[in-house]
Amino acid sequence: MIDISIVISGAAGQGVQTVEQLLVGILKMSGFNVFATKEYESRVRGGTNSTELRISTTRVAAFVNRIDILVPFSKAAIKHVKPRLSEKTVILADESLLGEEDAANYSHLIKLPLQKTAIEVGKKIYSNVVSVGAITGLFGADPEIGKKFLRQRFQTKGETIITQNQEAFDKGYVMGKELKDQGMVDFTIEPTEGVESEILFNGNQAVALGAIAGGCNFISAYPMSPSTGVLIYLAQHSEEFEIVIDQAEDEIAAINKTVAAWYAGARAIASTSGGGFALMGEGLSLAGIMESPLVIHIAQRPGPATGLPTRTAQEDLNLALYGGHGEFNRVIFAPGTIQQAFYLTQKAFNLADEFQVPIFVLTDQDFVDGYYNIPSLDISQLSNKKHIVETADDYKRYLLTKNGISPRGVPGYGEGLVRADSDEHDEYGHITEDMEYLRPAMTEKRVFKRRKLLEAVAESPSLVPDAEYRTLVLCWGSNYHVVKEGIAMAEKQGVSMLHFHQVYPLPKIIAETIQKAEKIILIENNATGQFGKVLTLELGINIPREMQFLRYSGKPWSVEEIVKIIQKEAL
Amino acid sequence: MIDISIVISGAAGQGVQTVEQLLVGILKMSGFNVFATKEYESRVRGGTNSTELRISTTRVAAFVNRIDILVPFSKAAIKHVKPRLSEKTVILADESLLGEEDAANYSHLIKLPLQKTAIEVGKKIYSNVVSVGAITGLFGADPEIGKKFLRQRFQTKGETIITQNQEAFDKGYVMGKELKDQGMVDFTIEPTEGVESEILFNGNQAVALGAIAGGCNFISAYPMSPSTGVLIYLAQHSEEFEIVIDQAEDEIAAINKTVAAWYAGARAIASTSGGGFALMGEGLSLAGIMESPLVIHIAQRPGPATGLPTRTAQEDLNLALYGGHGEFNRVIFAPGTIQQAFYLTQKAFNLADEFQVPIFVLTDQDFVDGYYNIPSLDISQLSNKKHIVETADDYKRYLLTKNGISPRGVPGYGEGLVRADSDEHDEYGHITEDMEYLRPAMTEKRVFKRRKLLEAVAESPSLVPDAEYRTLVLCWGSNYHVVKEGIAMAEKQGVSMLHFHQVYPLPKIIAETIQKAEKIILIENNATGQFGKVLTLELGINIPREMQFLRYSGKPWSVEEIVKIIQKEAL
Amino acid sequence: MELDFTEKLYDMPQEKAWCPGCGHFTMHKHLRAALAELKIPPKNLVLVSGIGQAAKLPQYTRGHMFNGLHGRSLPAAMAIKAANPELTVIVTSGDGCSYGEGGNHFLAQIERNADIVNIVNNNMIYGLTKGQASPTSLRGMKTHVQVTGVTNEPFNPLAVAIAMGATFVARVFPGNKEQTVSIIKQAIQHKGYALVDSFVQCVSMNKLNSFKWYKEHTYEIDDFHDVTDRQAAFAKALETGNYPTGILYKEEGKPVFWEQTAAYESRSEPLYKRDVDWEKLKAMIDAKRSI
Amino acid sequence: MELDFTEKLYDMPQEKAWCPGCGHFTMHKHLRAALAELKIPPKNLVLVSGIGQAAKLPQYTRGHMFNGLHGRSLPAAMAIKAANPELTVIVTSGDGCSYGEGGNHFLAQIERNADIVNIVNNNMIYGLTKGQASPTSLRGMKTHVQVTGVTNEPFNPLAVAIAMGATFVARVFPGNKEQTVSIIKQAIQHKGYALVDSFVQCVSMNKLNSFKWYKEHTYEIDDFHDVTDRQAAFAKALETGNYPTGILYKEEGKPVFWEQTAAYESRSEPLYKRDVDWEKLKAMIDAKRSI
Ligand SMILES: Cc1ncc(C[n+]2csc(CCOP(=O)(O)OP(=O)(O)O)c2C)c(N)n1
Ligand SMILES: Cc1ncc(C[n+]2csc(CCOP(=O)(O)OP(=O)(O)O)c2C)c(N)n1
Ligand code: SF4
Ligand code: SF4
Ligand SMILES: [Mg+2]
Ligand SMILES: [Mg+2]
Repeated sequence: MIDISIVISGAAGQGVQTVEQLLVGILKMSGFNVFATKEYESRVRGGTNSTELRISTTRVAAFVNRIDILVPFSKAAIKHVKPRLSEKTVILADESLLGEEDAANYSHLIKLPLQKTAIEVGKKIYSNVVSVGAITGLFGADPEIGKKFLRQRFQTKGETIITQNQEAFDKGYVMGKELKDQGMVDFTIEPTEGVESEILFNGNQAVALGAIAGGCNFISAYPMSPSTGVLIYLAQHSEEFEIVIDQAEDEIAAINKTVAAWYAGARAIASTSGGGFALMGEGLSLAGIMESPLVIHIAQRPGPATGLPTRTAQEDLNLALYGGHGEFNRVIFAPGTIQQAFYLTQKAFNLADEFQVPIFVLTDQDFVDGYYNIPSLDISQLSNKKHIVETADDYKRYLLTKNGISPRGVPGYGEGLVRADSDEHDEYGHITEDMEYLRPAMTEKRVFKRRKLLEAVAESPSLVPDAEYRTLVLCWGSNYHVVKEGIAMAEKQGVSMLHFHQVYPLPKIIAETIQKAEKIILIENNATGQFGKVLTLELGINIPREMQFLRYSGKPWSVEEIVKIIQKEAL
Repeated sequence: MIDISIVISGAAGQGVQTVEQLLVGILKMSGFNVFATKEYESRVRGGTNSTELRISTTRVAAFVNRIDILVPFSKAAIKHVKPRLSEKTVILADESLLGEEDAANYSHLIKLPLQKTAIEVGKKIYSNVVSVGAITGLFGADPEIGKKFLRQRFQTKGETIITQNQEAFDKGYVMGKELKDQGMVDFTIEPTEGVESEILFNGNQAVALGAIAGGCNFISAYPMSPSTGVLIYLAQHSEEFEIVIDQAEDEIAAINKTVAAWYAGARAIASTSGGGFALMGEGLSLAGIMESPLVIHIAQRPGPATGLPTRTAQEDLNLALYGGHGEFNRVIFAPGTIQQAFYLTQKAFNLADEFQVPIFVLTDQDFVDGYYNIPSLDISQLSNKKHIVETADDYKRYLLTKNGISPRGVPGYGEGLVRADSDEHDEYGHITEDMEYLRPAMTEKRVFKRRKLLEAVAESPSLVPDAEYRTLVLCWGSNYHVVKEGIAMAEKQGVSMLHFHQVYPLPKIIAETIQKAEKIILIENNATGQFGKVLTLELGINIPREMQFLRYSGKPWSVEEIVKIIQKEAL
Repeated sequence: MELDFTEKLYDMPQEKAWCPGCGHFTMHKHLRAALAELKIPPKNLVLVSGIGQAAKLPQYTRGHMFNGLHGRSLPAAMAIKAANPELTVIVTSGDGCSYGEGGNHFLAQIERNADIVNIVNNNMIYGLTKGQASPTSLRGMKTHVQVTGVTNEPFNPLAVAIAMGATFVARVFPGNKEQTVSIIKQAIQHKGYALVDSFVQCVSMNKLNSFKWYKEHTYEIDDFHDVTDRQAAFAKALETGNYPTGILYKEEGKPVFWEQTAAYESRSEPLYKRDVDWEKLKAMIDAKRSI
Repeated sequence: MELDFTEKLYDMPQEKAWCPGCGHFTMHKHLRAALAELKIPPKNLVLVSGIGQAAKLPQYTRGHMFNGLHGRSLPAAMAIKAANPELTVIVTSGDGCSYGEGGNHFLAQIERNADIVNIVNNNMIYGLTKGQASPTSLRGMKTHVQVTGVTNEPFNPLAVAIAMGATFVARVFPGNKEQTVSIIKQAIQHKGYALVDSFVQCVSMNKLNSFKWYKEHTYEIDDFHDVTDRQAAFAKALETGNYPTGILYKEEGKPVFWEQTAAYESRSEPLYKRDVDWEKLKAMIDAKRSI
């Protein structure tokens, strides 16, 4: 396996993102597996951000600490990633950035006339494209792909801009090719058959796309990093898919609008981050008593309060689990792959519709901003089943049935009246004070009967690589790829990962799978082991504190860190 | 022990509450132990409510299902409590209420000319006072005490009203006395020395009083049953105790104002119910990252959403425990007695101040509306320690110290600047993106170091009646008296109660106390055993589902129900 | 089934949990009269409310019901209308619910020109929670919380609605049946957001603002008032000694929220009848192959 | 220690995380100039904000700081002033924070006449979250969320504040330094709630409302405007093609929140200096013996 990590770093506004997007596009279309993940500050200009691109002969989708090629856009950028540099790291920088002393500090320093070339071509701003060309050259990819891509991207900007970009790219390409040909650097990597026609979506897009596939036609959301991408993506496709977009006045409005939209027959989603969700508790509880379907996407970030708005964490599982007052059921998905994000979100709409409970899709910054090529999203097997009934004259919204599901009508479909109530109610939905019969019966329906149904359809975790293990590494959500790759890299026998893409409720039978292991390791991205507590309460599994590897710095786990844990702890 | 339960029942607006207050006052001042608890609908007029009064030779403070004397104000009232009536129940009603058929249905039916007498005295409205007189007469208490009390109560209404009330009382008294003297009823009960000079506060008042004792000088709250009593009580004493009263525009404002008031040096409390608290999550989290002291009173009621607004439940422990996004510490008190409500609330302010974390006082409708005589609230040992430091020029609000407490300054006291931040911050309180050092250090301070300190000062539960037991009944909050009395009444050997007035964090050592029992029974007022889960996570105690007695009807447990459980389950 | 459009049609059989003499009874009657006159079938009607005494009104009215959270009736109503514009959506809630807890939603739904009727039974008190000041309570009124009297400036819903650019702003006094019913009807017929603030008495908790007080402190706006003149409307809204009743401001033709969304660009059927366009979705996914 | 009251005194050393050319820089400078001219010691000054680009301003200003939650700056500021009226409390936040998420608090703190200065850096966009419409965004402006253009009626903060009875309502354009500094000073000196809506450019996210645009679409209110005439102020507030800058409305002498609370009836010292009156408490408990 050949696997090269390229890090581009610079201030916000310097074009790190443009370079990332161009490179990812060009390299994917050149047949290389690509993965991109970024880290950035909560500001629009300045500071220092970075993007990691991995180019590989196999599929990779996790953050590695190692940097093979660094493309810094500022002196600060080099300092920013300094702890990650090794003797092997090739630093590819504009000549203006590097002083005499740097040559002594870094072994593989390559100064290129990026800016000078850009100015020659037309404008200083093209230096980003020069560097894109240089990297493409380093890999010996077909320059025509790059030029085609640039044409496509700058299509609307006019012919001069297009050709100047292409020229800048070409000049960079020559520099890169030369470095390669001269043996200054050696990143020989063969393209993989088929990759060039694969697709790329990031986590937010996969959730949004899953929502569209789930029939979503209504979103009310208040912007909040890192969740805003879902709102944006749905807005941008709202005309194609006929979606009501409401940028809500606040998160309380958003959740109430979402519940009410379901009431009136829409398929609606609320999308926010932890702080926004902390305002939605009462509305969530409303869905609980109204027995309303509801889909909520929470893109987690480190708290408390504003915390680190653009960083990553898995700190809001507890809140998703226990948010809202009173008692009612819910389901929590936590996708670990782009495919899971898509399919689970699509499923969320149908599950919500069928069981009339809130379904959460819990992601985080690391997950929503990351992307990599996947073969496709196969929608041929998907369908949406609406569980709406045509109401008869004497319709009872909260009919007490044996299995605990009251057939759901919507206003205007049928002869009945649909009366939804936030008070405790009778079967018609009318306010009641009956504590002898109705209150217990409605509670049993909402709490016990639903729980049984939901447990029965709970998704099983993924056991990877296989069913023979002595050490089992438990994780959930965004840690899928990093743990999987960490296990593979650690090259220890008998280590498997059990990854939960549904974190609540859990199928009871999983306890056996876990207990079969001689040693259990838990990996989470929070300080208190929130999922570990779910395992204790749901399955009776207790993981000692020393075997809980908890990170709460705002950064994702790196493959190297997981490798280290496994090498040290696995049997 | 002689113990008589009187139930007064009627529509809202018919004066049930007046009768209750008059009787409680007169009977307490006559030297009888009294306890009053009420249940009422969410409306201002009509419906059917009831109050239970217990008059006893020993202290009692729990709801009994049994009714010894029923005073119905309407036909519906009799129907309302019908399941609680026995052959022994004496029904004392106005003659107009009872038909021929009733005599056949109820054995001890006493018709009195309450209304007729009232009209003779002056107005129909006096019939309530006639019935108060009658009951006073039944117990053979000194009528002068009643008349004195009426004078006091109607002081501002003018002499005519006072004397007419007294006359009505007298006439009723004669009726009651006659019934007693004729042997029609026999409720002979001796007064207890000293009771007449004891004091009476309900749960809300005890919390409010505790707040005042804790130096509370700021409340921002939005009205919500059953918590509004705290706001009202503080408002009514705001001039005496110089308290800023802010009826907030909503609960979000309330919590933000409370946090900000602490920031500026006030001692502030937020008081609400579950639904209001569900809106406070983000504000709670703000206190978490700001390391702000905070006192929150939640008077629980059944949810989800609006649920049963005037009923009781213990459903919001989870939300108090996990509310707010991100990770930080908190303490949850759940008083079981009026004294605990007072002392714990007072303590809450000092604990909050010292440890700079949110402190919850968790009550419920059953608790806040109930009251009974207690000897006193001894404030002679109380004091308030302010942990505010005078700031120096280079003051750092978030100084990283060994024990994890950063000395807290307030604006205007000292030379330093007090910079409180909802973003992750450095020691000065300035926004940071440092994930290497500051973020982990601040998290460790907020999560681990605080937790250790708080565990060390955690309140131990009460073991009642004694330390020798085979069966241990676990409960928390408002179930103190009912479980205690249930155990006493069950007359089984080797049964004790372990009542938690602090439900989080728990002192680890308590696990031993619990494990010493051969059998453990859990009593809660919710459907999912929320405190049971705290016991599992905090102490590793697992109580099988069959030994969890969970009630979720909106009604409090009765002594009889507890007796039954103990008789059936205790070893 | 042929419906007999009478006020009774809209009445529900349950006992009403209001105090005898409560102003909510009267408004309930007038609303039903207006619905009857407009012959709105209950199955096309959604009543939305929050929590409070006024908010119980949908419980007692025949139609669909969304009895949501305290303060959150407006976002719910807006969403219901956007999910199914064929429905007539009427919010009936209290002053505390609408202008207190729900203040931000009041602003935001006016900004959207949400196509709903917003009837606020304004009794200048929190009724259900037993008598605390509401945002519209008058300065100086004493309650068990406002022990030395209300100190806040009373919220002026009409002035704010006019400042916000609301397209239908009216006040009614239900003691004036004819005007009240007529205005409710016009509000329902109005396309866009319509505010009807209604002066109702709370006989149990507000001894100051009684039926008599409202009667003595209101007058009917005369025909000379130009309802399209925003400045004049604002002047009327500021009259507070003697409060004008009637339509203060009205603007026709301003686009409403739902019709400006992508969902109704090319077709009008309600959302519950729709499913995803799988072809388009497939095309969108495949388009990503060449990027 | 003698302080040298210059604009620099109020500047903090940290790097400012704003884009070059951002309007928040200018307002920051003008605010500091106003503070310097009024010689307000940093230790008497509390800067309160929510979250957003504008809300970073207190981070960069010497004084006490309460950098709270998005949308919640006003309740925090009101409480700080009520806990210690000796402090000068200034809120500096953005249009989204103040009029979007925080709309209800905007209404409620005006009702209270909270004794604070409310500076809103109104760039008609959500800056920090990268360019969604804010309540003040103009109709038709396209963003990545408002893909076919903003359809909401823009929120008119001045008109609403005047309708609410706010006691100091002003707009500034920081390109006009003299007027801006003067108005900030007057706002600080005003007893009661003072709104200063400030037209600042967001160079990165709002290409429509540039510095140039604001310059071309504003004019200074002349001396003939009577700032005590609410009706005239409202008319000015409704001018939106060409926006007036200056003080639109001002009312002196209306009591403020904190001075009407029981805490300051008989003494003025801040709450942190106080403890419970144990004698009174004992008396209150004992009084219960005879009931
Ligand atoms: C979030 C929340 N806060 C508080 C309450 C308690 N509450 C119920 S009704 C009400 C006030 C009702 O006043 P208003 O809206 O004026 O209606 P009215 O009863 O006067 O008709 C309040 C505060 C609640 N149900 N939910
Ligand atoms: C509860 C909550 N919702 C959303 C956000 C995300 N958020 C941060 S700043 C911001 C908008 C800021 O816009 P504005 O107040 O106009 O300030 P600007 O950045 O334009 O100066 C939003 C939506 C948040 N921090 N908290
Ligand atoms: S309390 Fe007031 S608002 Fe409520 S029902 Fe009674 S009169 Fe009506
Ligand atoms: S994004 Fe706009 S508001 Fe934010 S710093 Fe840049 S220019 Fe200023
Ligand atoms: Mg009201
Ligand atoms: Mg802005």
